[in-house]
Formats: sequence, structure tokens, C-alpha cells
Amino acid sequence: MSLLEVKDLCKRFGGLQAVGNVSFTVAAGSIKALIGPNGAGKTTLFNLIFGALLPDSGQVWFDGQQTDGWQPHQVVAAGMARTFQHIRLFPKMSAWENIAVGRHVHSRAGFLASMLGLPWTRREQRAVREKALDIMRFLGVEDRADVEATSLAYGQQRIIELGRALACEPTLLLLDEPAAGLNMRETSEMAKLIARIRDTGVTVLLVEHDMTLVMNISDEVLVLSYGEKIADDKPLAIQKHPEVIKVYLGEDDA
Amino acid sequence: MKALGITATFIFTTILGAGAPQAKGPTIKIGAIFSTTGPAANLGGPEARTLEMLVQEANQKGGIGGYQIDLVLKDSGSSPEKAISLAKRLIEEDKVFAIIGPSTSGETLKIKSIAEEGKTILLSCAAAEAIVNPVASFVFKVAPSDSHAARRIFEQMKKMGISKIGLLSSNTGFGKAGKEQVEKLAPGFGIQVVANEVYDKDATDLTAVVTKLKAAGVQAFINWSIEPAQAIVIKNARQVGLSIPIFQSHGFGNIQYAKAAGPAAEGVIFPASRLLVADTLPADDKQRSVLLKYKQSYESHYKEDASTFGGHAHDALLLLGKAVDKAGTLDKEKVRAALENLQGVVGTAGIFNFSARDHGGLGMDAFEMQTVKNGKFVVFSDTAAKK
Amino acid sequence: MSLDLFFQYLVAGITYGTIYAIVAIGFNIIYNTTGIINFAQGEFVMLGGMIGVTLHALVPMPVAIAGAVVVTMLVGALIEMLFIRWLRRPSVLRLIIITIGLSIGIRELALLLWGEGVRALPYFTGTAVTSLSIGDVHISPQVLWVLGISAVMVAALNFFFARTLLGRQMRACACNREAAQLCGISAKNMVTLSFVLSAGIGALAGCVISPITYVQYDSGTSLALKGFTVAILGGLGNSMAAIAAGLLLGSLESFSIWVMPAAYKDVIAISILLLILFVRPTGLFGNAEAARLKDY
Amino acid sequence: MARRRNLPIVVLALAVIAVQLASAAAGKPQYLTQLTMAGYYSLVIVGLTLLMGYTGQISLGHAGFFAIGGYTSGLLTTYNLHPRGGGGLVSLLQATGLLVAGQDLYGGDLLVVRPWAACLIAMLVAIGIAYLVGKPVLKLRGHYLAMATLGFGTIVYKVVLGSSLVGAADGISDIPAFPLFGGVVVTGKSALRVHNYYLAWGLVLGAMALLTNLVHSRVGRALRAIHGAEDAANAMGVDTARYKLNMFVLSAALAALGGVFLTHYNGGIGPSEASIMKSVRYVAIVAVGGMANLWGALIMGVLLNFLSLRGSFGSYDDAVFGLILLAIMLFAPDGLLRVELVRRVPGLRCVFGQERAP
Repeated sequence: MSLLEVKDLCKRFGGLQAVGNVSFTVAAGSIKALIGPNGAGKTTLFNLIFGALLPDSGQVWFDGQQTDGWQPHQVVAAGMARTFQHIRLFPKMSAWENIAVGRHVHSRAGFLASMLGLPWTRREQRAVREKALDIMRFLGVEDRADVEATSLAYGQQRIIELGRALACEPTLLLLDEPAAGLNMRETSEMAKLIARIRDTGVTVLLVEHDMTLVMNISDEVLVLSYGEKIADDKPLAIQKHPEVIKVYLGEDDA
Repeated sequence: MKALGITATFIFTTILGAGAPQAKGPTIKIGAIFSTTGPAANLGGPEARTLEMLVQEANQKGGIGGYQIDLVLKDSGSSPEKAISLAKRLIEEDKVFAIIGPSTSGETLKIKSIAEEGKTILLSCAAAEAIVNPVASFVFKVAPSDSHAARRIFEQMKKMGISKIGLLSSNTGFGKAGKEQVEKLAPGFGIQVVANEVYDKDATDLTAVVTKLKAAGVQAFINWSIEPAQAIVIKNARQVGLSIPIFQSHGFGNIQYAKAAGPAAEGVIFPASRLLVADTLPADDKQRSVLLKYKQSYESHYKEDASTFGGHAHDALLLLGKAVDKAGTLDKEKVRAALENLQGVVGTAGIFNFSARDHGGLGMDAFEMQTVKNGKFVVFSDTAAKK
Repeated sequence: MSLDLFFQYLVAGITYGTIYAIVAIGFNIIYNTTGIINFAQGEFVMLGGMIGVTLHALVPMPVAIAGAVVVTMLVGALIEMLFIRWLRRPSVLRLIIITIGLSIGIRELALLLWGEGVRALPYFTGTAVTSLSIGDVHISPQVLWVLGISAVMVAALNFFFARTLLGRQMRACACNREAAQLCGISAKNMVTLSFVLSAGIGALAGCVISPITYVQYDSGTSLALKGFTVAILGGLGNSMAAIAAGLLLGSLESFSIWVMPAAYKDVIAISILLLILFVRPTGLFGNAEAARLKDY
Repeated sequence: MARRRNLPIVVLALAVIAVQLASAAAGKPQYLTQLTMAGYYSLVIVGLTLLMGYTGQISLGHAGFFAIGGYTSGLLTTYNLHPRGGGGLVSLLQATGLLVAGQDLYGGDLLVVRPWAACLIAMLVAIGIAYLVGKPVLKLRGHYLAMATLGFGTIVYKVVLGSSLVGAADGISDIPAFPLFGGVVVTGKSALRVHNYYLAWGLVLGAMALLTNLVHSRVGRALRAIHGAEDAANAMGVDTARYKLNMFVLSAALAALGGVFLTHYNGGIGPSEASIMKSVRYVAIVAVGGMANLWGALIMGVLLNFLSLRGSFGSYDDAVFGLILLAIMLFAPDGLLRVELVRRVPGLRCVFGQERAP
């Protein structure tokens, strides 16, 4: 059964067709990778699925609901979470607090209850902190809990950002270039981590340039070029796909 | 905790350090609240300078009623909330004998009840009728009433056969008070206000406003303001080709406005105290010597032209001195009673005759119709106007 | 309403508009190189007018104006060097509050120096009552002076920023400070220069408008508010847009007086400005990309 | 954690009592007048601190909300309905007990809205306006947000200055005292000075307790997240638009509350309370206090307002204010109470440096 279904999604910026008529599905419990040259419209597609951008036309169906036109926070409440290509951690907040923000949709203290400091809000606060620390343990960074997040090493910042998305308890996790800027060792650890996350039952859709990572962990790969889908298949088939080779190696060599 | 302690200590040392200066001999402590800064600085500035100068002069000559004056001068920045705080401070903490000021009606009205409850004489330098009507026993005002100015203007208009006028006023307390009086009194003189506009005191240009007057086809207009913008009105009116008579309020009584409007100000008619034309008054004029003395000492002291507003501070101190003299004591109630019964005191604004029902004291004759001729203020005469 | 009156209101609107626009241009220059709004810009205008009037007592008017511009430029340079230059990576909000503090400080100094009196330069052409007339529509020649000088100023600035090396260097700093520094441009000097330039422009504006508006120690504040409004309405950083926006705002104010009490002139003008901002969140001619770059 | 958070509140409560006792002991109870006024202004400042320092949204129009609160309550409690006594609406209001009859200072008959009702209406009006204004305005960013809030402030200022209903330039005078409960009355009468002081500071304490709780809650974390990276906060499920709006409305409500109480305390209000300079002052005090530092803003606010209201700076009030602003922004941009010294001394840190501590 497909958890996410994208139908004929289109988005133009002025004269530029960023995403044109893209349709695909992501099966529950799988890892799907989204690849393509720079400027192929991968991040735009992400933003359209996530609600950060409004599509010009087309539909997004997530978990049986039509979610296009929703705001990101509504999409998150429905069970999606994402990370960013350029790390967007909250400055002046510690690592665990960053992750705790991810618990937002799973806690409920509002303005009034929080101001009054009602006992249940305090209990909820403690539970949020425990959950955040649990996630840090799962990611193996529990010793950095109280460090200001933006002062961590780059690789660790990526992990905290991942943890923040996990804290949303998503059924579908969107990862925008999770290995960007990481060295080889860190990249392979990231790959293992993503596989582990999938094993906990989370469906993953990721954008990535590192082909080793993509081919190692993906169940399916979708290739975009100039905003259009040119292939959507198993990794091995993609590697042999003539059009993909043309896009990646240039037309002359094909 | 420590820092809070330090802050508290700091607050208290600042407070306790601010004790009154040591005075020699019997003293009378007078408080003053003026808008030395802020939107009404044009009023408060000359008032504060006048009072400082006169207190210094008086103390050299033995003070008032034999008492050295201890002046506590405060700047309200034209804010009522600050005037309230300062009035409470002066009355309760500095325990002043009387308060001179504030400069604006809005501030005065806010502290009227504070002075009344604190049984402290308040000599306001603002003009609004509401300051002395209804009468509060401790509250007086020394500025001439707007209603008198308005009546003088209307009388002049009648003489000139004007019945359809425009009214412009600035969006300050001075403008507002005048606007109310003009609106109230015009029907009684058979004069119709067909255009009535309030303009911003910070206006940069007022062509559109005078255009509206022009469109309304008025025979003359009154421009009631205390701020520089009133000169812009005069200029713009002449620029758009309005050649009708322009009447100003006594707020025009500051030669810098006439200078600012340049040739446009020529022929503007306005009621004002005789201070502006002191040197042209006949030798037997009752006010002449008082006016000249104040004018000369202010102008030599500060190297700037005296204005009628500084004169209010002069009159307030003068009246207080007379009352203390007459009462012969520093009993607030007795001095208040003496003040209330003062008759025929010649001040810069006119001749003051107080009574239990009239805490304003000035009559219509406080005003003299004046005009601008060759860049100078002169007494207006109908024959001169025709020429 | 007759056609004459319509045009007379339009003339009034043009008068307001040119005054606002000439002040707004100064905002844009500092904004373009530093990304901050200099809330002391109005004080440059006031200083220009005050110094111009003071000098005019001694020397002929053109010399006095030139003197005022030069002195105010020096003040601008001094301010930048004393209060801005040595700060390490200041946040935008910090810079804004510093300029607010400077604005208050300069105003109070002016009060000490010149008192609360009102001053003005004489009209460049004619006197306070001179006006050019077409039918029953009248316009003061000084308004044409302001309009003309604004136009010359914008043309000169466009030439400076587009064609001269210095101007291009300043623009480079505005786009990307680090990259500009790598190319050997002294970003700090460019910031100083932008203060000097906008102080000079402010001072010139102050002199040109002073016959119309007069100048007083606190006249900078209200001018700055209007200038800021116009700069925002046009879209920050764009001086041509500022002139258009100035004329638009001025006309709005003027025609609002025709139908509504003059007391609500600003209420109407600002309400319309807010409505425009809600529809176009980056001003009439601004672009979203630039606005995002210069967040707090 | 909870205990550490409550410590400063307890310290403040003790300081409030200590100041009163000290002023009584020193024979200077008059200082409480200005401290009371400063307390009401502090309500604006702490609300604004949360909006600016934590949520990252600047407002150059908060004096507008203060004025809306004060003016609405002032107008309702002074607008004499007696001449319209026979009217249907007036009779209806009278029947519901919303009106109170009395006499003015000079013996005229008065029929005005009861202060309780006026206060509630004023708060509702301020909250309603904040909601209507905040919704579109908070979509703007940076300088454009600054301009829009400045524009709102200017509109309020020009409206109160231009409307004769609220006294135009003179403002509203002779606003009656506000009997709260028991014998507690909001009034400037010197006999009730001490208990008005405790009332004002009780409100400040209450506000501080509520806001400190808020800062340390799920909501506070979401607000700081919005400040740090708005899009990322939205991507974590925070309804950023709603949170910004709620915070804006909350800070406006606090400002209006200060306005209502100070207006009844002063017995009057004038347009200067709505002026842009006032709004700029509030923003500056927040900055001087250290932006995201409730306690710093509170202390700086009280100190500066207290001295200014006493006229301690004479005609140099604005100048001194400008200089303090400059000096702190140049040499201690994180606020005076955030200099290294405060951070290093543990005792001080638990009072001033606690917001950011995990």
C-alpha cells in the first residue's frame, strides 16, 4: 500500500518550470530516493509535498488524505517530518531543546495552561525531555544534550536535526540531502542510521547526491531532470537506465 | 539577589541624595512645571527662562514679601502623565507653597484636582476656560482667555463686514481650545464657520488645507495655533492666491513667526497682549512701564525676542508676590484668599482683577488688535488696513 | 469640484511628495550598503537646514548650502567612525537602536546649540508669496526647485552606483560583504562612505526644503517618519521607487484632505500604506528576495 | 527546576516589600507614587520583551495598545450618559447594573459606565484590535514589520489627537477611581498610596510569574524556535502564524492592562501616551534590558521610568535616555545585566541569567 501518492504535480516560478507533471508513489515502510542534477527541482518537490509551497496544479495524497494546500504544521500533525538541505537548527537552544521542539504536535500545553503552570503541563514537560533524551540515545549523541546545538560539530548538527524530525514521530520522513557535507565515515554511519529508522517502521523519502548511499539503502529511486520525472525504478534498473545515464553523463557521451 | 540589593541601594541613595538645597533666611518654595521640551517647547521654553531670570532678580532684591524664593523648576516634556507625577512630587515631597505652570491646558486640567486636594496654589500659564470654570479654589490662570481673543476677532470681522469664515487650528491643546471658543461664539456674532480644519503641528506644507478654504469661498479665515506651522498656513494661503484677510490668534505673538512667513505675514490681524508693541504705546499707558521693563531685561538677558508666553510666567510670579505681600504670612489659605481678592494688578498680559468667581482675572481689554507691517508688530487700526 | 481645484490639490500632493521623497533617498543609500535603516536620517536633514541658515548669515546662499552639505557630511563620517565602525558583527536590531539613540542625541544637541526657535533659508526664487500660475492653479517655485534637485540627485546617484568604480564597490558590499572583502574592497570604508553620502544628501534636502517647511531642532523626527514610510512604500533600496512612492503618498494625503477632515490625513495615508503592504509585503517596487536578506 | 524558576519571583516579592518598608522608614513614602506608575509601564515592557526577545517580532506601536486600554476605560467612565437618561439603550444598560450614577467634582449629575465594566470592555477592545491588526501585520518581516507596527501606532496617535470625543490634544481628565474589590481602589489619592503600590506590583508579580512559566513551557520553546528559524519551527509542527499572533495579542493585552490601571491611577490620560516616542522608548528599554531577558527589562524599565517620572533628568530627559541607549548598545549589547560579571557570579546568575539555562 502506498503511504504517499503524488499526482501530476506542477510548479512554475515565473518562466521557469520547476516541477512539471510529476507523479509517483512511496510504499509504506520503504526508502525511496529522489535524485537528479542540481536544479532538477528536487527541493521544490519536497516543499510542495510538505506544504511549504503551494502547487499550481496536481494533488498530494498522504495516508489517505489529500494534503496539498495544507500548511507545514498541519502536514506534520498528519505524520510527516522533514530535515533541511542547509541545517536549520534553532540557535541559542540546547541540543535536547531543539529535539524537544519536534515533540510539539505530540504535546498540548497551550498559552493559558503554560502560563498558569498547571501540574499536568509540568508532567508533560518532563515527559518531553525524557523522550528527547531517548531519541538522543537512539542516535548515540546523548552526551551532547545540554550543548548549544549550533555550536556542535557539523556532523552532529545533522544528527540533531534528524533527531528533531524523529521527535515528530513521523510515518513519513523527508530527508533533504542528509549526507551533504559529511565525510565518508559519517556518510556511511548516516546510511546505517537511515536504515535503522526505516526498520522502526518509518517510511523515508530522501534527496541525496551521494550515489553510494542512495544505491545502498533505497528500495526505489526516482530521477528528476528539469522538473520532470525521467525514471522511477529499483536502484539496479536505474543504474542501467539510458536516459538517466544521459542526464548524468551529458548527451554527447550517450 | 545581590544585584537586586545593589539596585535597591542605588535607588535609595539617588532618592535620599536629592534633598533640598540649604537656604538662608526665611524662604518660600515655589514649584514650576513647564513644557521646556516636547511639542509645547515653544511655550515652555520662554516661560522657564523668564521665571529663572525673575527669581534671580527678585532674590537679589530681597525676594517676595521678604522671603527668598527657592525655585523648583521641572520639565514635563508636554506629557500629562509626567505633569501629574511632577505635581504630586512638588506638593507632597518638596512641599512647595505654590506651583506656576503648566504650559498647556491638557496638563493643567489633569493636575487641577491634585492641586485642589493638596491645597496648593496653582497659577496656570495655559488658556483654556475649563481651568477656571468651574472654579477650583486653589487654581488660577494668568493667560488671557481664548474666548476674549475670539470675541475681539469677531468684533473686528463685524466692522469689516465679514460673515462667512474658515477656521484652521493646529492639533495641540492651544489650537483645540481656540477652535472650541470660535465654534461656540461665532453664531452670536452672526458669523458662519463654513470650513473647519485641524492641521498637524509638524506639517511640512499645508497647501491642500488652504485649497479647501479656497474651495469653500470664505471671506476671511482664522488660523489658531502656537506652532511654526501657522506661518506655513499664511504662506501657502498667499501662494495659492487667497488674498482674503487672515486672522491669527494670540499664539502668533512671537516675532519669529512673522519673520518666518516673510512678506506673506504683512497685514495679518491678530489680538495679543501689548507686550509685542510695548515701545509704540503712548506714555500714559498703564502697562507700558511693566512691559518695557520685562521686555528689556528678557531681551538683554537671553539675546532673543520676548514673547507673550514668557510674560505669563512673569505675571504669575508677580501675582503670587502681591498676594504674599498682602497676606503677610505663608499660610496657604490666607495667601489664596488674598490672591482671589487682588484688584488692578498690572501685568504683561493685561490688568488682573480676580474674584471668588473669576480666577482668570483678565478682561477683553487685555488684548489689543495688532498687525504686521514691514516685518514688525504694530497696533492695528482700521484706517491703516484700508490703505 | 472644478478642474482648477483638482489640480491645486495635485500641486499640494506634489509638494508633500517631493519633500518626503528627497528625505527617503537618504534612507536608501545607507540601507543599500549596510542593510539597516538609519533612524538618524531625519537629523541629517535638520542639521543641513540649521547649518545652512546659520552660515547664510555670513556668506551667500549657494556657499552656505555647500558649506552645510560639507559640514553635515563630516558629521556623518564622524558618527560612523565613532559609533558604528568598530563594532564587531553588530546585529541589525542593535544598529537600529544605535541610530535611534543617535537621533535623540543629535536632536538634543541641536536644542542646546540653536534653541527651540524656528528658522528658514530664503526662497531660492522669489519670496514667500511668489507663485507660478496656470489659470487658477498656483505653485511655489521652491517646489520646482525641490523636484528638480531630487531628480538630479537620483540621476547622479544612479550614475554613481552603476558607472563609477566606487559606486560599484558599494553595491558589491551590499550584495555580499564577505565576497566584496575578498576582492579587496574595504567594506568598512564603504559603510563610512554611505553615511557621508546620505548625510550630504540629507543636508542638501534640508536646505532645499527649509523655505517651505522651516527647520527646528525637532523637525528631523517627523520628516524621518515620512521618509521611512515612503522608502518602505516604494520598496527599500530603490530611489526611483522612492520618488514615485513619495508622489503617491503626497497625493493621497492631499486628496484625503479634500474629502475628509485634515486631522485624519495621516490616518488615511498610513491606512492605505498598510493595505498596500498587506497585498505587496515588500513595497510597491521591492522584491521579496531582497527583503528576506535583510531580516532582523 | 520549578523551584529555581520561582526563586526570582520570590526575590522580587521580597524586594517590593523591602522597598515599601524602606521608603516608610526613610520617611519618603512619596516615592511609591512614581514606583506605582513605573510598575504599570513595566507591564507593557515585559509583554514586549516576550514578543521581541523570545518571538523575534518587533513592534514599534505598543504605546498604541496602552493608549487604547487607557482611553477606552477613561472615555467610558467619564462620558456622561445622564443627558440621554431616557434613551432605551441607556435604560437597558442601567438595568443591567453596568452604569453608575454620581456627581462630578462640581456637583453636576453624572451617569457613566461602571469602572469594572469599562476595564473589561477596554481589555476586550484592545485584544480585538490586536487580533485584527496582528493577523495581517505579522505576515510582514524585518523593516516592513517595523514600518507596519509604527504605522499602527501613528494611526492610534493621530486618532486620539484628532478626535474631540476623547479630548483631542487635551486628553481625558477627571477619570474616576476604580474600586476593585474589598477596600482596594485604584486611585492616586495619597491616603491610598501604599495599597496602590502593592496593587500595581502585585499585578507585575503576577504577570512575571505567568510569563516566566510561559517562557519555560512548550509554548515558550516554540516561540524561541520561531525566533531562531521560523520555517524550521513551522516544519516541526508549530503553527507559527497562530503563535506569533497569540503572543502579539498577549503583549497587547498586557499593555492595555497597564494603560487601564495607570489611567485610573492618574485620573487622566493624554495623547502623549500614544506617541511614537513612547513606543520607541518601550522598545529601547527591552533592548537595554537584554532583549530576551524579562528580568533585565523589568529592572531597567522601572529604573528609567522612575527617574524620568520624578523629573530627575530635568530637560535632559530624552538626552539622558538617548545616551543610555547608545552606551548600552555600544558597550553591552546584550543588556546591562548580562555582562560577564553577572554570568560568572553564581548568585547573580540564578536571578538574571536563568532564562536561557536549560
